[in-house]
Amino acid sequence: MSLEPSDIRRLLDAFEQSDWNEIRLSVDGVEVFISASDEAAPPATSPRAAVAPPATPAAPATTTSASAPAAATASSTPAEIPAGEAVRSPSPGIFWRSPSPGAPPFVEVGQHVEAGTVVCIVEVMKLMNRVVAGVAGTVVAIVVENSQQVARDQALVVIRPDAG
Amino acid sequence: MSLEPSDIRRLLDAFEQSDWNEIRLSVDGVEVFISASDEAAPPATSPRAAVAPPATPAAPATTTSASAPAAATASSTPAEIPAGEAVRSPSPGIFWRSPSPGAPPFVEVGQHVEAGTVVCIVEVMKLMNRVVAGVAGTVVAIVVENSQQVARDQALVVIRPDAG
Amino acid sequence: MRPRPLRRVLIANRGEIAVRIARACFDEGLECVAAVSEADRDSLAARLADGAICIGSAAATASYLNIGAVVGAAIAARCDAIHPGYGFLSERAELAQACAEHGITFVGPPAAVIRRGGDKVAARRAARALGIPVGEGSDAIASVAEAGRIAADIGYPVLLKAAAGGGGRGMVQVRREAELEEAFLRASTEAQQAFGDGTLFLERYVTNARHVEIQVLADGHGQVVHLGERDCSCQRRYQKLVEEAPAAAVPAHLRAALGEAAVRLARALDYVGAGTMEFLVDLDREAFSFLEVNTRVQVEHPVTELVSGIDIVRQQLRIAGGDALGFTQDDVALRGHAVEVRINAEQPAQDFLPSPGRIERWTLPQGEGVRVDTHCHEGYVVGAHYDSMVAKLICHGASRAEALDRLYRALGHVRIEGIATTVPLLRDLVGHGDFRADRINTRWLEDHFLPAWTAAPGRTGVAA
Amino acid sequence: MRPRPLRRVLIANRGEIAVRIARACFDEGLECVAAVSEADRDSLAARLADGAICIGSAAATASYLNIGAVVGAAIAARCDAIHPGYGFLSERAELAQACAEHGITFVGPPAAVIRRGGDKVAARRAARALGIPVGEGSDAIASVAEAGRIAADIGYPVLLKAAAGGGGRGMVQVRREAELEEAFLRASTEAQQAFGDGTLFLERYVTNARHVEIQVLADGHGQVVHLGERDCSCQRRYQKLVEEAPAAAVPAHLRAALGEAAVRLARALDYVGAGTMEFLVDLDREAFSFLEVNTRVQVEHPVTELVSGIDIVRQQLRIAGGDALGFTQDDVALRGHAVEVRINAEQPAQDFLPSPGRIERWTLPQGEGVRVDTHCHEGYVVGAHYDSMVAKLICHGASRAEALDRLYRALGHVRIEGIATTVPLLRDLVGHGDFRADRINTRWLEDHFLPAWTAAPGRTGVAA
Repeated sequence: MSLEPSDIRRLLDAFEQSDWNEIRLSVDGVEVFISASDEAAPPATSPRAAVAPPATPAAPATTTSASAPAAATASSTPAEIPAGEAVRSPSPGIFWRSPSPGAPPFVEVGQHVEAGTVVCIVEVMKLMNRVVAGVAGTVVAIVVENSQQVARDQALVVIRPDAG
Repeated sequence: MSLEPSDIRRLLDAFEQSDWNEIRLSVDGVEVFISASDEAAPPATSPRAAVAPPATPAAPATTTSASAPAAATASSTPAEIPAGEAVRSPSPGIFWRSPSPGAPPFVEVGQHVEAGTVVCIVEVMKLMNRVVAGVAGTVVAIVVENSQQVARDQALVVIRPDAG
Repeated sequence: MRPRPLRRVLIANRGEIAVRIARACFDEGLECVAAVSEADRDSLAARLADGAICIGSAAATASYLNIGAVVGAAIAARCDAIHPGYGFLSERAELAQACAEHGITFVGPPAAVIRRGGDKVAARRAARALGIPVGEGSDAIASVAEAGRIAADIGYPVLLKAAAGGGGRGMVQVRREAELEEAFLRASTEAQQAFGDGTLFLERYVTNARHVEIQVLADGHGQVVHLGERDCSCQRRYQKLVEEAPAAAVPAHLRAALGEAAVRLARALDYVGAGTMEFLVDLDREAFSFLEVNTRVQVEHPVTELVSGIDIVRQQLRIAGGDALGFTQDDVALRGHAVEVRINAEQPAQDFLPSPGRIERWTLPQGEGVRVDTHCHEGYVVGAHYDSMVAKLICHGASRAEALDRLYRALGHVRIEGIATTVPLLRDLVGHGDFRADRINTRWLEDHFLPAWTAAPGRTGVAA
Repeated sequence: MRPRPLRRVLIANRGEIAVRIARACFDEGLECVAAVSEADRDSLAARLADGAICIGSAAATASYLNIGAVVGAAIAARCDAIHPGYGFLSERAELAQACAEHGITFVGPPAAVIRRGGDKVAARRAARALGIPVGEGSDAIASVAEAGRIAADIGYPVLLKAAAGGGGRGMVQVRREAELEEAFLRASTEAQQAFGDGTLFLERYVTNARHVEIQVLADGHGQVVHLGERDCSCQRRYQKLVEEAPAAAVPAHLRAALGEAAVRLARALDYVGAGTMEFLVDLDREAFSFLEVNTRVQVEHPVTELVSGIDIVRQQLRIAGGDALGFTQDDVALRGHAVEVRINAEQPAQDFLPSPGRIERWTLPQGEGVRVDTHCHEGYVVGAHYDSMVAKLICHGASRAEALDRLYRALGHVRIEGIATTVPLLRDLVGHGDFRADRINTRWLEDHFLPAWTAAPGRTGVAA
């Protein structure tokens, strides 16, 4: 199966007539990305589209124009993890910073938490596990990007315990 | 499933009443080897049996008492392959030195062959491919043991071409 | 839009139901294209289909729940129909609506029917108007105070439920008046979070209840038939573990009444396609009450297929293509008994902890009257993104006893390694005396079977 | 030995037939143990069975052909029966004999019947005694001179065949007298090497021939029925590629006569179990002649199962356990048409070069009327020790056209990677006009189809 120019044209026509937000399709290395919104500009009447031709089979083509989802840009991914007590994942799963898409994150760097405060969710097969801080202290790092896969025992959030 | 002592006893009884030659059974690491013949002695009235207890799962138990088949003992497996022209396997398969079990080998070390002389068979999925010498010369090595698996292009027999 | 024969179907789902739809398309002589997330690019459905199109990243919100991506994929891949399977977008009227707007056939009821059926309060109102019992419950409740008045009227225990809900979310049991306020707030919050609508209703809680549902098929030409009922009373946290057809524990006159009620309700809703009417049967009082309509194919549809000989997914495709049903209610003959178990990648002894991972060994039994619906195979990686069901094992027999014997033996021949599964639990369940005798209700699994099973020696700490 | 009900069966075979037997045991409620070589320790049959016992190294002579190891394994594994499948020891009277001596039920005819049936000259003599045509051929031939006299009598071309043979070995076509001496020596040597017996016989060579065989079931209580015929005329070097039921190209009166002849012959041989009587049908003369008896289940048995609805392997187990057939000839109703193709790990464009290796991808179609019999799966290593068949794909339809349409589509949905297979060839074959029109004979594949197919542009050098 392959995507022909006429297929993409029909897709663009349909997109214009709809209230869809974003579509990212790919067939055999041909990737189509259509987004109703531009990072800076307000939603344009004409959708913004990018079509990447097939690359070498070893490296599938991707568009680089994607605007990162809000939650992901908000997360910090430090190259070095500051010292402190790590909150670790109880299972393999998906790391979520907020209780639902669009909701504010459970915690931000710099925020003070108590032992038992929910700092994130690890989702595994539709089971939402709330992960809590083990100690009272200050969040010094959020190690994982929102919506990323994590392994069991992987450090998710680092807390510098209160002096005392 | 497991082999109990009573199972092995029944098997030995049956073996004694039969004209079977050799049985090698194994179930979950328990290996039973019964042979009607002894290497040195003529066929005994009481069969020779060996039972190996289960070893560690990583290394399945084997009896070391097996007498190697005649064809295998006859083959030479030199540590170093002498110089010469290698006859290579045309495909993956099983290496056979003789046209049928019990028959004399096609060639022996020291024997002179012509270009086109059959030196062995490589069996692949019941297809018997006769492998021929590419040059006239003297067989200086038979590199593979009879009935062993070989890869495509693996050297099977080495021939020192006639001078000239 | 006037229906037209289908040619090429987009499978807008994943897992075993995507495989099931690919098979139905093959059987109907239709082409199909699998819409897959990045995690499912190499899935069995993608391989069985005539083509595959990736519709976004592994997170369902970016792919299987993205209406634009699904409809856009159908357009780009030149599909003239979309089969939504179950879960994901299958009961979202917006998808049916978007299909209609873009000239694509939605394999399911029209958007208006999904809206009517999916709104529990509206569906109950429709049922009540037809004289179908809807339980001693209420319409939408405005306040805790109103809930208190109604509960006092019908008597505790009662059940609070989300009007827009399903799958047990937004559903809270209230044993006495003192618990009501806290329960109301909890249910309402859950309903708001899960469905974007906190509206609740309330109903009498039945102690000795069976969950029984009727499979309905309705074509676009006024013909509505039912294919008998399924009993799905073996539930844990409102998730079904075992389903069977027929509901042998329910008296025949009640089953007949359920079938008749389901057909009348489907007619009243102008239903088109395959649908399920769920009922609660009160075994003590020999009475039933309507619960809700599911406007899609169900996970447990195979048990009905095995007893009726009718392929429900193929019927969905034919109805969507404008065909009339080729049979009447009188032609539907149910034969024998069928039981399905859901094999999940979970550790039942560890509170059903999900067990993702690579399947190192995967061998399922083969035999007469043994059906396996699955997307898994050796080397398949069960990921964390989607639900934990890895296979459905369905057995058919001339009698319930024969079907259960077959299922018990079949479960003994399942060899799965690399992930933990619910197989050991299911085998013990299917072999349990209460279950064999059909002496259970919707609380049996959680209140009786599981506590004893979990407490059995050597159970904990062992990855099943 | 008086038959007694089976309890636990040793599967003395490998590959797809071992899986098939495991399934039949499951269906009959019998336990089974897979006898495996070292190469097959982790085979699908071993996994599906209740246990596995290793009977020797990968070389068949040390394991699947070692009678002592097979019977010893049955004794050690507490099996009361041995099913030999096809090939290997299945037609060796010595195995049946050894079973009888050790109190084990052999799933097949008694040793004496195997001997009578397996000796082609004796079987032909028995047929002739019943008035069944055996071809214008000979009994055993003592010399080239005798062969010359007989050949001159019946007219060239003639066929030299091994009395003890099968599978095309020791079989040589002789077009004119000048070729006879060399052909006689070649056939005799081949027969001696392959079967340890160089005895030959001779028969008329039929130009427009179909290979048609009758499936027979005989219980130990005097009941003998046939399940209709199979047409296996699509052969390359006497190896069947495609088989179908019924033999639609053969006139009905001939097919009826074949069935009747097969049953009479089975009775004359005191046959017990499942067996196949092979015939050559001369389409030009509307005549047939008996070829040989196969005293085992055939590779192509599924096509008969699909049209008759009778499970041949389960019937074998029941007959071996002493059951009477539960039906008569009048009860056998054949429905529709079925076609089987053998999927082999071979490169057909490279003279069918075997293609062993690791199966990196393995997806076969699913659908109504589509049956796949296989032992393979993703990650399975197709070794060099055994034959190249990796799967049988069998399709059933209401008519031959429907069955072929289904098979053609199914072949288009096979996805196998890591090894080359005959799938592309089979698809072209099933779609070929001559084959669709059923205008072929036993020479068609080699003389017409293959030369054209192999010469098609882009064919060579491409691992299909």
